[in-house]
Amino acid sequence: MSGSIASRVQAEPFEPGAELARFTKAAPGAGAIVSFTGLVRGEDHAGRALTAMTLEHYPGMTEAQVHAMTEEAARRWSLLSVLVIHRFGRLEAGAPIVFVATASPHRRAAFEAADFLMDWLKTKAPFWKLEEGAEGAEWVAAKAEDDQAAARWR
Amino acid sequence: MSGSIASRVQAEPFEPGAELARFTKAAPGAGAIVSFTGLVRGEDHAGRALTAMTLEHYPGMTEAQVHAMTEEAARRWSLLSVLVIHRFGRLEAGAPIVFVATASPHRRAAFEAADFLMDWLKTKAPFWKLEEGAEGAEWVAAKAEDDQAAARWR
Amino acid sequence: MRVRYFAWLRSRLNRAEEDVAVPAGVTTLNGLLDHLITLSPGHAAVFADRTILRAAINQVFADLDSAFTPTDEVAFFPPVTGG
Amino acid sequence: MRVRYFAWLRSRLNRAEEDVAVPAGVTTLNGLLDHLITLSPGHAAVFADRTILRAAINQVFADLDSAFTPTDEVAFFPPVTGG
Repeated sequence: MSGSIASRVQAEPFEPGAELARFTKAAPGAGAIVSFTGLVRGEDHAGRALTAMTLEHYPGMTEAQVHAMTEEAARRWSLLSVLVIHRFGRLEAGAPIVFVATASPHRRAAFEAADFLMDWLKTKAPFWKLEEGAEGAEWVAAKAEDDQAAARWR
Repeated sequence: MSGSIASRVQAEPFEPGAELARFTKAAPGAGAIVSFTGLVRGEDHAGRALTAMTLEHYPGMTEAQVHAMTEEAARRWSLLSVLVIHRFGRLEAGAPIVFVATASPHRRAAFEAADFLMDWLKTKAPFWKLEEGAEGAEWVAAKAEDDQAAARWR
Repeated sequence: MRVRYFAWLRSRLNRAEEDVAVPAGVTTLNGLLDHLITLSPGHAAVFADRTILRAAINQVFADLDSAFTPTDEVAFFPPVTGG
Repeated sequence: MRVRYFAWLRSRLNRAEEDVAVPAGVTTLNGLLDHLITLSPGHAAVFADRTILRAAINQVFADLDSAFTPTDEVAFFPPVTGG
């Protein structure tokens, strides 16, 4: 039943607004479209000023994992279409890191599928964040709350 | 805590992508932005082809109710910014009806606040849908599931 | 007083609002409805089932047992279906 | 066999991958780790706490008690932090 399932893992920046415009045009029949944009915050996990971060990833495995998630979401919620974009490499504060969009006839499926995709991206996609602050670079530790959030979807 | 709280009730069409682009630019410090777009589906509640619908509203009360919801959402979730756009009047199939965007440092708040706003818009904003199909115009009945969804937020 | 109607109440009554002379002693929306159903068979039909009626006083949602005064703006309509 | 490292494992070992001669009898990731910690003090430190290690075999997440063969691509890394 799914129309378009797409995922991109890329170093290039992207524009959430332009992506949502394109996604909306390509989802005829949709009654509900949810988008999520994750951005580099201007502070690190400890609240200190952050200038940039670098996202390391596992080339090959990342693309496969992310695409498998989109298929899993489309299957669980019978989505009309789904899109995931995830950047890697160096990102400045304020830059979009990740974009998820889901289209469905009804809003509950669109909300839940986007929520699910973000929880899985946080816990099952091989990306690692290195934060660059005034005191140097530091690898971000995984959060127990992300594991708990992902466990909701079993 | 709140940056920008905005709501618009309008007859004019709007572009979800352009709105998300503007909203994202105006939300510095956000780590998470969720958007919801509701569109006129090409079929009515009974699955018959739908050419258009007309949204009647209660001028004055609508604007006040919608704005009060944005303030309630910003208060409950400490949002950085929130935007609601809701159209009234005649809308063609495929046209966006409603747009909600929420910005927060963290994703859980952004997701929940957008979900909450849609549930409240469905049950507490004075809009009424008149569907136009091949067999004439018909007022849409309220759904019990929308009341149940809204009851989650008490 | 001025009473406003929306959605199918408006289309079935064929009017968006009307001036109603509120009888003495009527102080609640239920009391007002008791009066409205006496105005015409059309009114009687539209307001027959109060479980599917919603109301606002001065543009704020109000239960049918809410009190109003003649200077208030009262509106009746079906459950909302926006969003 | 080729073993890959990511994130702080990579930066602390100062290498993204290395060729490891797997001793006879080693068939699981835990067995491989028992060998890796003998390679250098740096290896011993990085792989000391296995509760904070994650792994993949042929680019699929794998528990540390999973079996592998010498032609597999094995990777070790910390819990992921994308999204």
